[in-house]
Amino acid sequence: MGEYLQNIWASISSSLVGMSITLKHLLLIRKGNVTLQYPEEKWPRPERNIGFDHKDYNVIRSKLHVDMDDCIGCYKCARACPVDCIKIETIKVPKGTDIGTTSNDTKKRLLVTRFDIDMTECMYCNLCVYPCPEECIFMTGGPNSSKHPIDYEFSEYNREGLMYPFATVTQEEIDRYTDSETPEKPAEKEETA
Amino acid sequence: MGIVHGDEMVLNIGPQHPSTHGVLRLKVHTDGEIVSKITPYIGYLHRCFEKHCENLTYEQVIPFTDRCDYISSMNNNFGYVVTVEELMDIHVSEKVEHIRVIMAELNRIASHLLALGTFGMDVGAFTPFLYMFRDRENILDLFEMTCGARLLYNYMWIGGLSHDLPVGFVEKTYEFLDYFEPKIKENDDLLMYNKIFIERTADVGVLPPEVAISYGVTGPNLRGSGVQWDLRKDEQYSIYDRFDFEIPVGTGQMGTVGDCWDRYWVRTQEMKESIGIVRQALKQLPTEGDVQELVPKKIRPPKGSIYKRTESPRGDLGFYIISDGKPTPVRVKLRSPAFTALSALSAIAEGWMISDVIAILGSLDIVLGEIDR
Amino acid sequence: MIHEQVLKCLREKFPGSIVETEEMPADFIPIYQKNWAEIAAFLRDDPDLRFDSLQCITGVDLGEEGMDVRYNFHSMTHLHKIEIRISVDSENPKIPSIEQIWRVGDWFEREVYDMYGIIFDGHRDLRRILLPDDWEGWPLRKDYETQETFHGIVVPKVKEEWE
Amino acid sequence: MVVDNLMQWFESWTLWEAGSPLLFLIVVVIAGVPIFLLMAVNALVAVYAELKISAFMQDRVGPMGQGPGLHAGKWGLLQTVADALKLLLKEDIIPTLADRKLFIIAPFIIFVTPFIALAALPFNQNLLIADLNIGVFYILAVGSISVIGIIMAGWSSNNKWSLYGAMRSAAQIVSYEIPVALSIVSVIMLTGTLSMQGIISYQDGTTLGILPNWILFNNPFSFIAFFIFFISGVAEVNRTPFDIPEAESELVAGFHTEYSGMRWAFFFLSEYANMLIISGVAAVAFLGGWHSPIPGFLESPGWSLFWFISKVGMLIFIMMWFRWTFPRLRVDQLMNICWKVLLPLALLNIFGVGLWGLFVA
Repeated sequence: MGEYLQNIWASISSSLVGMSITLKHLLLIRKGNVTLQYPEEKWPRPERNIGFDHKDYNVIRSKLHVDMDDCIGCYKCARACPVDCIKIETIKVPKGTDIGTTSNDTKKRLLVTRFDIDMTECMYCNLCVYPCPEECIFMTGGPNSSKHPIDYEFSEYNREGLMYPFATVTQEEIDRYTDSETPEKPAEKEETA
Repeated sequence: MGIVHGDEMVLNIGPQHPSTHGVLRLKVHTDGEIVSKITPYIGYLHRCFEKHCENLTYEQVIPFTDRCDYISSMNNNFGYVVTVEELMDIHVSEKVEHIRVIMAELNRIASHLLALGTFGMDVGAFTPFLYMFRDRENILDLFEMTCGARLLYNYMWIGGLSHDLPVGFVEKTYEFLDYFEPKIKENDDLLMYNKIFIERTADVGVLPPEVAISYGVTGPNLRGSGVQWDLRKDEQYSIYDRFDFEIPVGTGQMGTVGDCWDRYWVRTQEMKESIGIVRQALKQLPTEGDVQELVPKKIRPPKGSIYKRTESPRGDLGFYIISDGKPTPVRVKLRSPAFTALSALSAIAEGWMISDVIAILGSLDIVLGEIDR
Repeated sequence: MIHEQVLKCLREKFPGSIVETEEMPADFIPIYQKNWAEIAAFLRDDPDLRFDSLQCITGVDLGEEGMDVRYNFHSMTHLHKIEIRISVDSENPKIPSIEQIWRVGDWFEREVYDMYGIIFDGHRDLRRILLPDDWEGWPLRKDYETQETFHGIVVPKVKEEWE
Repeated sequence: MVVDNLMQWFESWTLWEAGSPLLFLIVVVIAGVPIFLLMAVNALVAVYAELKISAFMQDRVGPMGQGPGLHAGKWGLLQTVADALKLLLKEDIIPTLADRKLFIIAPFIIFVTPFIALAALPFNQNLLIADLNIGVFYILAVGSISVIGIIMAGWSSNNKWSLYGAMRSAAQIVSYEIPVALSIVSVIMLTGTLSMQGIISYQDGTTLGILPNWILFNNPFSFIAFFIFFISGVAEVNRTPFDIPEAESELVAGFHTEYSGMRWAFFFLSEYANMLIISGVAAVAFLGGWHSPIPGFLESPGWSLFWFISKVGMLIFIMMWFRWTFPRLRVDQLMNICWKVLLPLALLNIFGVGLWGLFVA
């Protein structure tokens, strides 16, 4: 009988404790509210400042971006990718031809005719970013984040939209080098950004 | 109960069911409400993790370990890199060790929050679930700030880390811990000490220690059964020997030792211990040093094999790695704690009611991503 | 050292069970499979050894060297551990089951069977565990060939090229 | 009352002779319209309230609209309207192997139950469809019909989860009828009438000098009887912590797993209408019905309606509060509470009320 009454008392008291907690939250909703009205409000991008080299280096992994001006076509990122979502094709240019230098003053030797990233396959592991000698592939928000908007929603209406072609080489350029050097190589599909 | 025996009914719980924590199918034989036989069917989430690993380099495996136990990716990273480092005989710097411990413990809190919340939801309490998710978000914010990802981090590298701690991380973590500590008590009052919850979980699904050991159940589930077994203390790895923390074990406060309530209680206590570890690690954290200085240029472990276990939020997470000196492993076997925990389900849940089976399943805290790999 | 102790015990109790080589490996014990079930029961029950916890069963395909099943044991009472390796023949892979000695062996052995096709003699419920029941082949073997179709769905061998 | 008044009004036009069955039918249909509207409005308001209350209790904000034309209006006020529209337009799915006839009828039976029960619920001095002399008894009796609908729904769906839900529900509702009825008996012993208006008029005036003369404050036993009634009532309408027939984490959705669209909406409507009825009966039987909480103050019919609705609203709020705080009970524990706790207490209460009436009052 004692246990029976004790159980009833425990039920009532613990219920009241629980109800007081939920009531407190109900009354203090203005203070406790954590909802974000998503399309109107957006989650603040976490500030990141690792201190030394890159003052505004933001690590948010939202989308891969390639600065084609700096790419030397070394394939390091494609090799690092665990899911093979980076496709690169290059053409060797004849010795002595100047196709520009990167911002690190490295002479380019290969013409990158194709640099496609399939973001449907990307697993956002960031592994391609590190081996790049020119720091030209990065998740938006990387070293050159000032140049690119950081966004979470790279949504597209169809799957093809998530395959990003980065190569900027024109057909003319390809033709110019393929004719002289490697005529057996089939002409690549033109990619204009 | 169960005096009258009618025909048994076969019921499929899952693969699409609100309480199977993923895609798990339980074939359940029921006599009225009483469950007489449970056969789990797994593999709906099989992603050939081990086959993948044979075709990837050592560092490329890390993002795949993230996806095994996606609730506690940091701990999976940790277990894998510690194993490869031991195989390669790399000793990482103090700073890296501290940051790893901080991350692993924060992720343990996040994982336990999710486990407790979903357990609460399995027994019908929805509000604590959202409170716990609210707090978990704060931890994910810290992770996002550190490495840019909220769920699958790929943060720990063999010999180092992918990013250094951002400026302000330490302060924000202290802020979070101060905020979070009172919340544990609130959640306990709201759910754990509620009489209905005690009725639903105490004495239900008792897992005796010898059965637990025979089934290879580890982690909070084993500790809930009263066995003091924690790899952080018993098979010391990383720098866990420097921290002062307790290993909570189930004592059967509300019923029998090893019931669902004890498993729940152990997790809440572990969160408190983890907070203590994070605080200590933050205090000792060396500020100087590059987190990537010891990352080897080429990761080619010497010929040999190794089996190493670490304590993930679900128990002993073991990696069996065989190397033949090439950049890709010959074999990576992941010994998943949730796999063994689920194998014990039929042993402890038979004879209980359907509602209890759901509660027991929730108390075992399984993650199908890790079971199916 | 537990390693020597186990070696000594096994040599005494089960003569001829250990694969004797000139230089015995230091971190594992290779044994023959013929009375593995009895050895396993001994390992668990012997008061000095008491390996009450089976940590992991790993199947390994070493290519030409055949296949291995590797057991990692741990003792919760004495806090020591040991690794035991048993070679199996690739053509006719069979090994005694220890599922009734350590209950966790049940699913572990099913997993090894699923991936390598190693048959565990005496296992009461040896079915595929992760793959569908009608899957063909043993995926983690080195000579595994992906099946052409599965229930009418073509299994892609190489990743589709997207253009 | 409404029915009587309408009858007189029609008869005064002398179109029909007094007591014509045809006239009665017409009047009943006319009187049914406001009930239907009431049920619909009740569901709209209560669902919105539940969304908001649950959200606030969980540190969320619930449905919110920002600006015109976007996301269900300002503060999400149009959320339930949008939900209702969605349910109306949704495809009506009947499983191939379901028992079609029963499957179609079941929601209507469940819907009819609160519909006819509401006829005896007085909202103020005059607003009452029919003042039956057995009002309380009628509501309790009619309320039990819903169990037939639930079993039909569960059985005809040809789904094991639905069947479980139906079986649980049957056991639950049948059991909890008893404490509900017994706790009402103690009220009837005090008032000496089964008529709703009679019970309310008994509670006029003051007691103990300041408190309103509600049965809740009449004596300690009727105080306990209120809680027995309310807890059992929550169980009768299948609300958490007694929502085992639906138990979304165990039985997916219980007896209405297979329902969709408008048929499902009927279950939904009747759940909220049932809450209204249980709260209404509790308000009438224990909280003085439409009487003002300050005796003699603001007792005009308009205010009476306000008092009654606020009392009912308060009780519905408490039900929602329960739901968003507690875990769910197991089926055998639910039965334990009914047969081992509530039933003995209710019986003791009747005894106590009787003794009180004999010796104290």
